[in-house]
Amino acid sequence: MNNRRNLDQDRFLAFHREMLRIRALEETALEGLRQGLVLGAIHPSIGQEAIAAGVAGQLRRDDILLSTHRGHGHTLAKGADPEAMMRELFGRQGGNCGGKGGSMHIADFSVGMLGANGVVGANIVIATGAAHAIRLHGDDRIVACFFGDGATNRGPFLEGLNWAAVFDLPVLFICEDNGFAATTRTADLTAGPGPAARAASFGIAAESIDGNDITVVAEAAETLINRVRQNRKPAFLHARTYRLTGHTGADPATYRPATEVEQAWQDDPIARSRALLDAAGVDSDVFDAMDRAVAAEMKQVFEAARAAPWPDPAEGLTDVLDARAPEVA
Amino acid sequence: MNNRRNLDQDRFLAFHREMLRIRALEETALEGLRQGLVLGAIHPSIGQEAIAAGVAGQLRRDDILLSTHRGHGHTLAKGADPEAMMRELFGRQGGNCGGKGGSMHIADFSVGMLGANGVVGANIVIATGAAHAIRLHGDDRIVACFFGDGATNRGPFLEGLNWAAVFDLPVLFICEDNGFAATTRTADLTAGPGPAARAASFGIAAESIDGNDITVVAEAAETLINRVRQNRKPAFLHARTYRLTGHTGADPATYRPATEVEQAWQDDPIARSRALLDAAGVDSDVFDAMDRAVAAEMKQVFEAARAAPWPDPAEGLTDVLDARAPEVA
Amino acid sequence: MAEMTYAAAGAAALAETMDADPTVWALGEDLGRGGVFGQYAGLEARFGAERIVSTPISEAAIMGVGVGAAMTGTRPVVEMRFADFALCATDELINQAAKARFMFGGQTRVPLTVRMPVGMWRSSAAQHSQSLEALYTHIPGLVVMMPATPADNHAMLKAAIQSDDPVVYLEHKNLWPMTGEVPDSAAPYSIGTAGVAREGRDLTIVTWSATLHDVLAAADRAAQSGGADIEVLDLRTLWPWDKARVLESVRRTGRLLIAHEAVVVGGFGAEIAATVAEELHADLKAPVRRIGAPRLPIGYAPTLENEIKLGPDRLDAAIVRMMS
Amino acid sequence: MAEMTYAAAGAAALAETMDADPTVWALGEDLGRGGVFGQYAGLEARFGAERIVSTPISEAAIMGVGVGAAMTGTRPVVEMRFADFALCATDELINQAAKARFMFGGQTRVPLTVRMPVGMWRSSAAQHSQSLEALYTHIPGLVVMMPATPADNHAMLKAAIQSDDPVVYLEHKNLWPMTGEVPDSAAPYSIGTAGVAREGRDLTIVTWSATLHDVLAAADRAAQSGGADIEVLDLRTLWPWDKARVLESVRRTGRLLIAHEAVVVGGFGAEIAATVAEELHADLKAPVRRIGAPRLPIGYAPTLENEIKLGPDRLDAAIVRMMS
Ligand SMILES: Cc1ncc(C[n+]2csc(CCOP(=O)(O)OP(=O)(O)O)c2C)c(N)n1
Ligand SMILES: Cc1ncc(C[n+]2csc(CCOP(=O)(O)OP(=O)(O)O)c2C)c(N)n1
Ligand SMILES: [Mg+2]
Ligand SMILES: [Mg+2]
Repeated sequence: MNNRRNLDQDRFLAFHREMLRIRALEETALEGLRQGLVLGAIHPSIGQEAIAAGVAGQLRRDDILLSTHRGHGHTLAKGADPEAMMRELFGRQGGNCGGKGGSMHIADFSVGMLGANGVVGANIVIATGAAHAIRLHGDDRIVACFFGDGATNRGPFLEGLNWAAVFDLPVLFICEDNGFAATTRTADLTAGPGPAARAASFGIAAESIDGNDITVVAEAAETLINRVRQNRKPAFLHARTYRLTGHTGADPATYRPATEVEQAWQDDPIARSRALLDAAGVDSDVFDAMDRAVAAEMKQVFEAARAAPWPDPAEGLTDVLDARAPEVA
Repeated sequence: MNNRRNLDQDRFLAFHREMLRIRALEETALEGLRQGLVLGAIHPSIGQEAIAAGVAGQLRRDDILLSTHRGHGHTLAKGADPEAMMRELFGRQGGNCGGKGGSMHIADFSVGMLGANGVVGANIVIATGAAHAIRLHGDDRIVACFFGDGATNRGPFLEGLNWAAVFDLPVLFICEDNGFAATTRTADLTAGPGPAARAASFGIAAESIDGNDITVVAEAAETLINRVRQNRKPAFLHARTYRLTGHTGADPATYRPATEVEQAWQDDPIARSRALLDAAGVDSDVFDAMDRAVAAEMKQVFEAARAAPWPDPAEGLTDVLDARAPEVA
Repeated sequence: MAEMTYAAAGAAALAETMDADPTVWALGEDLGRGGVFGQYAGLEARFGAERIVSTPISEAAIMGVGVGAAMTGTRPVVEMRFADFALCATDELINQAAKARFMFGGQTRVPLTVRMPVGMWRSSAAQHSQSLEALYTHIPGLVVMMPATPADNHAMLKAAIQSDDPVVYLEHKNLWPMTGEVPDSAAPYSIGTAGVAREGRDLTIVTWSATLHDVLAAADRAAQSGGADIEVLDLRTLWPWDKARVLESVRRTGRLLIAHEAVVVGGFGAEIAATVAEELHADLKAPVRRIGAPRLPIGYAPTLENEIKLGPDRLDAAIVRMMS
Repeated sequence: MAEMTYAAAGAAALAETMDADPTVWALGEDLGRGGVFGQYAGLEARFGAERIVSTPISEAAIMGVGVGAAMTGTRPVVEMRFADFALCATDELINQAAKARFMFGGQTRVPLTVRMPVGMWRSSAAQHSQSLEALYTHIPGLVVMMPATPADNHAMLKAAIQSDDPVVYLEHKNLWPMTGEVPDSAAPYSIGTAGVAREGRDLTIVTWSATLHDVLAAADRAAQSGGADIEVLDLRTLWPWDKARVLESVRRTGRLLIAHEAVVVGGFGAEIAATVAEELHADLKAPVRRIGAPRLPIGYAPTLENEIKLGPDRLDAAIVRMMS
């Protein structure tokens, strides 16, 4: 474990807070699931927060981000309002998508977050398209595209990466390698040396890192974000992590030994970040205050979402086609 | 150029004859196109015959082969009857597919040739499936799957290669790299070091060779076919060549300089094979006899195809579904 | 006779065909764990990982491998997890599986079963809820089947696997836990035959999949209220559909309503409506009508999902309208 | 007024919108060389390779890039080369492009035009001949357009590119060389409006795309022979279709025949037939009928292709039948 005492405290306290917020948001959502308030499936990213905070947290607000079914952390770190997110998970008015999308389609276009996706790997080509549009606009935004290790076995992975490399597009591809694709160990069904080697076969510079060490993630992300912004070429970050929960909020994940999970908790990115900041001399009062603030924020979010009204059924017929409104037959 | 005098003459004369037959078959088909006898598009493989002869010609009859839109050579070298092929190209009775398929769907299941395909890259996953079936049957057949350089940019390339590697399937993937994808230079739209590197990123052993030297092709193919048959794992052969004609029989290919094509004719695999056999001391009478025999064969093929009747329209309604015949409304 | 769930009936059907025919095998994501809905529970333990194959997330390969393996002497059962994801493998299904027999002039057969769970289920929203049977009924070379009960899931899945032509087999996610009798020695299901789920004299309702149960409930309400004596036909196979049976019923009742969960516009109900309106033009006491989803992606919130679902109110109103 | 081909009219429409709006661009294989059918001829030279983008053979990426770029302030025109190959990008079109506006609650729009050449053309066989419009008319979130003349290809393509919703734009391969007047200052095409290609009193024929011309010829023959005075409606937009116009015509003539090249079973004709049969039940002098292709992959040999095509004999017979 990285143990630098000369940490930039303000910077890493901010990352730490972001990780705490992500964890708290998802634990709040899981509580909502237990209470029947979250309606559809949710895929928690508990254990993977360092990647969301370290990458998405360093993007500019006008940069673009595309995410996955496991996208709450990316969305929050990009600047989305957690209350709007919780309302969306509860299917209520004031949700980011007006209750039309839910967790798997969470999006906040106002902060450049162009959507989670219910289809594994689908966002890789869409992100590439957003970057192609930026190239046409000629500005200096970049696109960050998250996907899981399992997504590297889908065709759009090849088509999107090749395209981004051929057209010199400003995309940072981030593979969150949590070792699992649903109930299956990804390594069992993925041939070859891994995601970074696949990226390299398209001539895309790729880096593999410990995705549970916020200092490592933050440094790699900063470098790659800057490089993509300057060079206008894709880059690839392969971040190893572990999914501490089941695949969905309802999955007990009995297909893996309890000891493995206990072991993995030793590597919890938030505990590691806390240890680093402790070692750097941050006072425990600071953490207590931060914990309280985050808890208060998410409690308010939960209550507001629970109190929010359902979408008006008439709203359900909007946002389809300008040319003809849908008719109920 | 490889210039071995100690060539196994019988073996390489057989390859030479096969290349001549492929060339003659396609020139006959092009004549048929000019005369309006070939109905749909055809994609000649003139200039690429060494790969077809050297690879497909060394498969066992019960091995399986899947091909591309540019598949006449593979099909003939696998043992298909050229008359049935020409009848198919002319859309006549007695064609391999009864006139239902044409050039882009040429197939001869009796010799293990499971089809050309009108969709670039589609046969990669189908070939993988054939190999998966062989694995289930537990016999020692192998599958040879041909595709072009352009096909390496389609998703099924990734999905099929990963699958074949994960499940240890006996497939030999052969990328015929003729430098072009239709009217575009493939290199301009293909990122990274190339097909072999892509294959290697799935842990598949890959070899890049001069695909216009029949001795090189034959040796590599023999080694890889044996290895796949014994190891029951995929292998990848990347064979460089050049498409001496246009993309289709009707394409004048004006998008590339005439000098480039003239240059490429210097590298004609048949001329090179002839030079090798000359150098090895084969008498010119042997070639004259061979040329005459091949010309006679293809003349007969042409005449028989031209004389063949059209398929009975009622035949057109068969081979669809057992459960219900199609009705004309 | 055994009482079992729709999911278990599917597993039993697969197990029986695998017992009887060593060339039958299944492939899809997470099958080793029993599949997402438990419809493969216990099968890996029984048949091994060579015949119950857990695959990478590679839908194009899952389908394409199925096609190639079907042309090479095996009978693959392909699992698409959600019908929505089958759209990642459309070329393999529509351009390859459906056409191989014909375009190769009968040299090959493609005995492939493609299972695609459909339907609205627990706020699954736009990409996990679609009923897309109409895409496949339009495609030459495909058989399309949609079982509505455990017994049918058992008999029909066996028939699908035994079919020498490719079958798109759509199970409804809301039906997985439904229990029912599954006869041990039922007659084999004959592809293309509808079931008479309820006899009646005044109105024929043609339906399929989970909607059958909503329609049966509505028919009971109509009977109770004295509104109408309704005949309910469960189509079961959409292509080829049981035209003779439907025409016979409508000839008697003079009225036809078609009810399905899928979008009405361009849904398979249109084919039935157009056919019956043409063939029985003179015999109809009322115009043929269709009821189903608006042309609208499926929303997440229940208030939005409910707008799309065929609830009791919409069904009852449609019946009243048919009878008035 | 200028006389130009259907292909050139498409190129002109694209050029005009590109001139007017710098965010319009096109992407697809071999576009730099003018496209497979010359429908992009001269555009790379005029607008540069940055806006007329020649792409790898990556249909999923072509479509997916189109979706992402459409959500990021541009108006991409995606070229699929053959409608058959669009099946390599179905997830991107149906699950992504069609749903993004709705599932993100109106936060985004997807102003994407997807060009897909359709139809039987020079013995192209099973994988290069399909007319698949019915797959898309069924999908919420998609507009579907099929121009039948050079003038319409010009006006309709402009309207498609200007649409803020995704448009599936199906051009017919047999029409590329067809010439016709393309008015310089035509009124903009309004999506969803049909054209009256011929007025008549006895029978309405609704059709679209290349079949329009076959139907017009048949209508002329019928007029000559005194068989019937036929009104021909060119639907032009399939979704939303011009229901008002069709109903108005059928109300007058009392007879409706729908003719299209696509497979009849589950074709879009079924939607029109079902709707009209329902709404005008009492006004019809004859049952609504449909004519088109059998549910059969398309064969290569002309004797087989002809079995599928809507030739003059089949059209004339259908008209006679409608009038008898
Ligand atoms: C195309 C497609 N196939 C299958 C699924 C079902 N599915 C949802 S998440 C998931 C696992 C994805 O694994 P990975 O990409 O590693 O992401 P993770 O869940 O680990 O974050 C699967 C198989 C899907 N949503 N889309
Ligand atoms: C999926 C798909 N996209 C596009 C095409 C049109 N097309 C036919 S051949 C071809 C070029 C293929 O290039 P390559 O794979 O290198 O094979 P080659 O023609 O050089 O033998 C293209 C683009 C197609 N048939 N299928
Ligand atoms: Mg994972
Ligand atoms: Mg090539």
